[in-house]
Amino acid sequence: MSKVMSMQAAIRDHVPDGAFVFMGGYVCRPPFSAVHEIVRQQKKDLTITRSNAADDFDILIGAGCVKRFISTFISLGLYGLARCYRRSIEKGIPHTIEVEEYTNLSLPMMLMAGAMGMPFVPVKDMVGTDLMRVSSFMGEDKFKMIDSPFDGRPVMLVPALKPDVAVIHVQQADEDGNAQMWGIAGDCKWGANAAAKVIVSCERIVSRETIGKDPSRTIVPAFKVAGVVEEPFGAHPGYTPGFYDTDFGFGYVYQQASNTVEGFQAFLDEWVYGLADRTAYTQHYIQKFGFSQYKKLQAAFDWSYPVSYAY
Amino acid sequence: MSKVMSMQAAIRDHVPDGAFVFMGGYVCRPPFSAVHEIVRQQKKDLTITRSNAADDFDILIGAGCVKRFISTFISLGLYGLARCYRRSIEKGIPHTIEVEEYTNLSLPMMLMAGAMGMPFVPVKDMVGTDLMRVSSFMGEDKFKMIDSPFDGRPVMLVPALKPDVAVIHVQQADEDGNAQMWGIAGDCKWGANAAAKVIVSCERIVSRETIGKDPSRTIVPAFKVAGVVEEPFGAHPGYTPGFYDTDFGFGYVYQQASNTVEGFQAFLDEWVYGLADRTAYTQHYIQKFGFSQYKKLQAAFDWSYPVSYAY
Amino acid sequence: MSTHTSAYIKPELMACCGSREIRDHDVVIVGTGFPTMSANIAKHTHAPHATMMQESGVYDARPTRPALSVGDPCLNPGAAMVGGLIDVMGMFLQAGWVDVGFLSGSQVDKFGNINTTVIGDYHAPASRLPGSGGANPIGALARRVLIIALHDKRSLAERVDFITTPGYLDGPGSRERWGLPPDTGPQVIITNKAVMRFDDKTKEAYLASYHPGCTVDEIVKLTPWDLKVAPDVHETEPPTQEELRVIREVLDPHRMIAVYEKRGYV
Amino acid sequence: MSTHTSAYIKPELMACCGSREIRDHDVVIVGTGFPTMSANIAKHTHAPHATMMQESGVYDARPTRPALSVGDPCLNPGAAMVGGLIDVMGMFLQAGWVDVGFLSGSQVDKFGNINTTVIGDYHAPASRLPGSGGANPIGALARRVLIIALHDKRSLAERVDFITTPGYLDGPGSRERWGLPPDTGPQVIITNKAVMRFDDKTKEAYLASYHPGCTVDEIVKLTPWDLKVAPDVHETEPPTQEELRVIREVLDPHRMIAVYEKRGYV
Repeated sequence: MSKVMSMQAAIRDHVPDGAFVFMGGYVCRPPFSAVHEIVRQQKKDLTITRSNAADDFDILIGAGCVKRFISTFISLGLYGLARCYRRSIEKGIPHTIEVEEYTNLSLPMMLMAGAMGMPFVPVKDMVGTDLMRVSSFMGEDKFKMIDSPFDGRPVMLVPALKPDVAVIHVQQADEDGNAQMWGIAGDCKWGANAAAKVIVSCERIVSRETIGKDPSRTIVPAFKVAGVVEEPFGAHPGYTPGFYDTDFGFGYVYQQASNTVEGFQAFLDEWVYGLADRTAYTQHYIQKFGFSQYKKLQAAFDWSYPVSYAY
Repeated sequence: MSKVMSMQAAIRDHVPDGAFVFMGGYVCRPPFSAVHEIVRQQKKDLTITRSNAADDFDILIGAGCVKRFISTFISLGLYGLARCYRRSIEKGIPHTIEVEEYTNLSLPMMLMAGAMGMPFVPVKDMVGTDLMRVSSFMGEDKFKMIDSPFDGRPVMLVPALKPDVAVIHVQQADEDGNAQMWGIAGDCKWGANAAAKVIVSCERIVSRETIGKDPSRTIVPAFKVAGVVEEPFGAHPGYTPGFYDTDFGFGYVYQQASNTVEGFQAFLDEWVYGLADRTAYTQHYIQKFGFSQYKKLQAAFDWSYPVSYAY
Repeated sequence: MSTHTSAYIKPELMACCGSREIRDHDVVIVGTGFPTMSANIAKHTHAPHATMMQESGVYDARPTRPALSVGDPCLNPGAAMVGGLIDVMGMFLQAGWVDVGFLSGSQVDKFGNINTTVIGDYHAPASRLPGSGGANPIGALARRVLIIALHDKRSLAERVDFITTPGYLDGPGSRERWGLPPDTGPQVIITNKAVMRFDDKTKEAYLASYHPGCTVDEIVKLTPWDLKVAPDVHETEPPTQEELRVIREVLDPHRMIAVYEKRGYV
Repeated sequence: MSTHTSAYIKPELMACCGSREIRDHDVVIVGTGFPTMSANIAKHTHAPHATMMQESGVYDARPTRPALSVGDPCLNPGAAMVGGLIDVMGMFLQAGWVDVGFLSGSQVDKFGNINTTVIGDYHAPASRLPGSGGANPIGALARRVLIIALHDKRSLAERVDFITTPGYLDGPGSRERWGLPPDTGPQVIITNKAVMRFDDKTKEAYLASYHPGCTVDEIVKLTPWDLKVAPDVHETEPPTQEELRVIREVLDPHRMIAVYEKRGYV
């Protein structure tokens, strides 16, 4: 049963205002096309999460789509602190978002717990630090300390997270939503499976037969998927292994633009509001920076060896 | 740093009497060559575990190598109840093993908890059944019921398992121990990573470069591996995806043999004690059943499509 | 109105009874034999979007020979996803994604509790059975559990010797007390004589329909608990021609299902 | 006896100080810049069997360009294992397999606690920083934590404004009280002026060695706590010719490390 749709339809139908959204992509495979569409549709009051957030989350915050952020870290990487995030926290521009802070161990564990149907999960980090002292919208339920019923030792329990919807970008999926990924995974598999439904953005839609040739690459099964969007170059300015490199130059463009509210607004006007979809975005990129620059981002070929599942 | 060694050396050096051993292989990829070597070396007082045990565990029990068994299930599959297991429990032949019973949800979760450094993990099964009423060597620590500190609901916690050593059979590994697997995984990845060290039995040793062509297939990193054994046909009579099929005929041979103590002893004499290693085993198999039968078990080719990790 | 044929064997009828419990888009966790057959009949008739998984880690397999175990080699090539137990039993079953689970056992009692652990005393067993495997979690967590059993006083019991897998445990409220997920539990017991369902109030299995050739009295006598009979008790609908065509032409041309006759399903 | 050269920059010396803390066969979790450089110097000199991982999911990468983030594209091809956070932060770090972790922060205090969350009041921040990321779990769970910092009163503190990452917390016994694993914690603070180590009893950082060109007095003055000085305080061993050869010919032919001079590491 084909679930193929446009990103516009996927975001319109599956990311309502106020939704709790997991956004896959730890440097690798950020679902940027979906991020831009969420901004384009001016979604409001979202709760967003992922381990190590970056420019994609900064844009959602700056554009005013975000009410709450379950965070471990957010920066522009090479380009320093996340400008919109800082403006929101330090100056309330466009408004002050609520931030619940965890770590790159505890948050992935909470997503794994959500995916696994566990009510909570024990973690060994966070204890003793000021991350225990501060809590936001999760209040008393940010964590609980117990004495282990096995050996009496103190143990921190953190709650399972169950997002309303997950948005991930992967290399390939079939029309029904079976999604395959390779390369740096971050918390993508667990965040996606923790969600009530998944929007799969992919570089290419492949046949069910292609999926079946290497089924151990599948990270999300079709029955969890609400929409499949074929979105080549969909992670730009982030990268997708085997498809294209990180666009460090564009990262600098975003840093400079987001230094000021006006610059950020102009960036949105040019790269989001001014463009209908990822196709228009890609064409605008090529027109502005040249096809040779676009080509320079395209990945080299370095094929793996095929394997067989036959008997 | 090459860790390549013979199965004889791997078992001699890394599976001492009394060790707690995880044996990978849920129908798929049972480490049969290792099982036979453990019997050949007449290891004693082992604690063994895996979800869904089969003829490999039955042989270890019948041969008297086992003291304790953390079990979810054991049978000969198509060929019914596990003969040696029943004789041990019902008649104390060769001796009565101690059995701690879990399920195919709780045990994999306990191994995952061990692999993840969690002290325990919540599970939603087992509650209300007689599996709560019986416990063996784990006693009070088989499980604990608590009221969730988050919502007060009853939650069962089961302890993490940390085997002394894991023995797994995979398709390929490099000399240093980076192990790659595809096809039905059972609890292999988690059981292996829960252990203090891992013996990797593989169909073929490949170069580090081959591993690096598709690093998302790696399930155990080299630093956890104590020994690498190249053991083609090492899972027979079980199967290895892409290499050979299950030998259902041999399963019948084992069932018939294990129907009686004498038959089982004769089976060990012929297939274990009478043979030096897997090479001798394979040659004996070919001499007894014919090369055409051996050939019939070899897998057809059905290559997956290669992928690229390049940028 | 579908037409029927009288030329069928009991295992075929039972497989059809299982199939009829499956709805379109159901996610079904199956083992081997009956369950796979039932789910496949459904898929080829009224539930084309139902999908199957095996606990070993397989989702939507495309076997070209009958799987003889839940880890059978033929389940690997062509599947949509091949992971491990943590994926299927944890990420799918424990997380609440599984609609239907098929179970069978050496003993099944009136509350749908199943014993696959031991006959007699656990500590001095008359017969030691394999154990839970995936049965306990499936019985605990699948939304609707379909139980296959032989209809005799050995296989059915007022109370099983050992509750390996939870049905309604001690009756009304038991599952809830233990915190098992709401709206889960056994749905039906399909035997070689009858279809039994569970009373919403008492949680006891009652006679819903008797297979062609069987009588209510016979079934009541063969059932080791005081079997209630539904007011609308009726004859089980025989396999339709379409169901039989799927079984014999598509799923089981070699009639392997006939082995179940030897196992007493007559 | 290795010979030295005076023609080196501070970041090179600091990288060498980091390298010297790494033992053969260590499993090292690294970020970018210094840590990777230090681990690679060790690998090319005294610790050929040390292996590196990045929290994003990478083990034993073989980058052919410098990684600009822990998720950099160049970390994928050729790595021995590419999984996710659950693998590296859970299966490797939380399970106790990581020997060495490198950390840096906007503020580091005398107990080796690190702040990467906020300058000023958390609820009315003067400056809002990125947050923990992987720092807290690495500080909590790696056996030996190596801290890189600028040696001034802004970067060093008697007490950090916010403990993002645990050093020795409130001092002796604190880590144990919270149940952090035994034999873990900060090992050294490497600054652009000195190497500070932690007293076994007081858990306070003391001056172990001063870099060539720096004096004990200068360092004590620049340190915002009552800095104790080791009886055997001595000059930090400059980079050996071999260490510099590895840095300049093998690891960093383009001298990218020089950017750290602009960031104050002089």
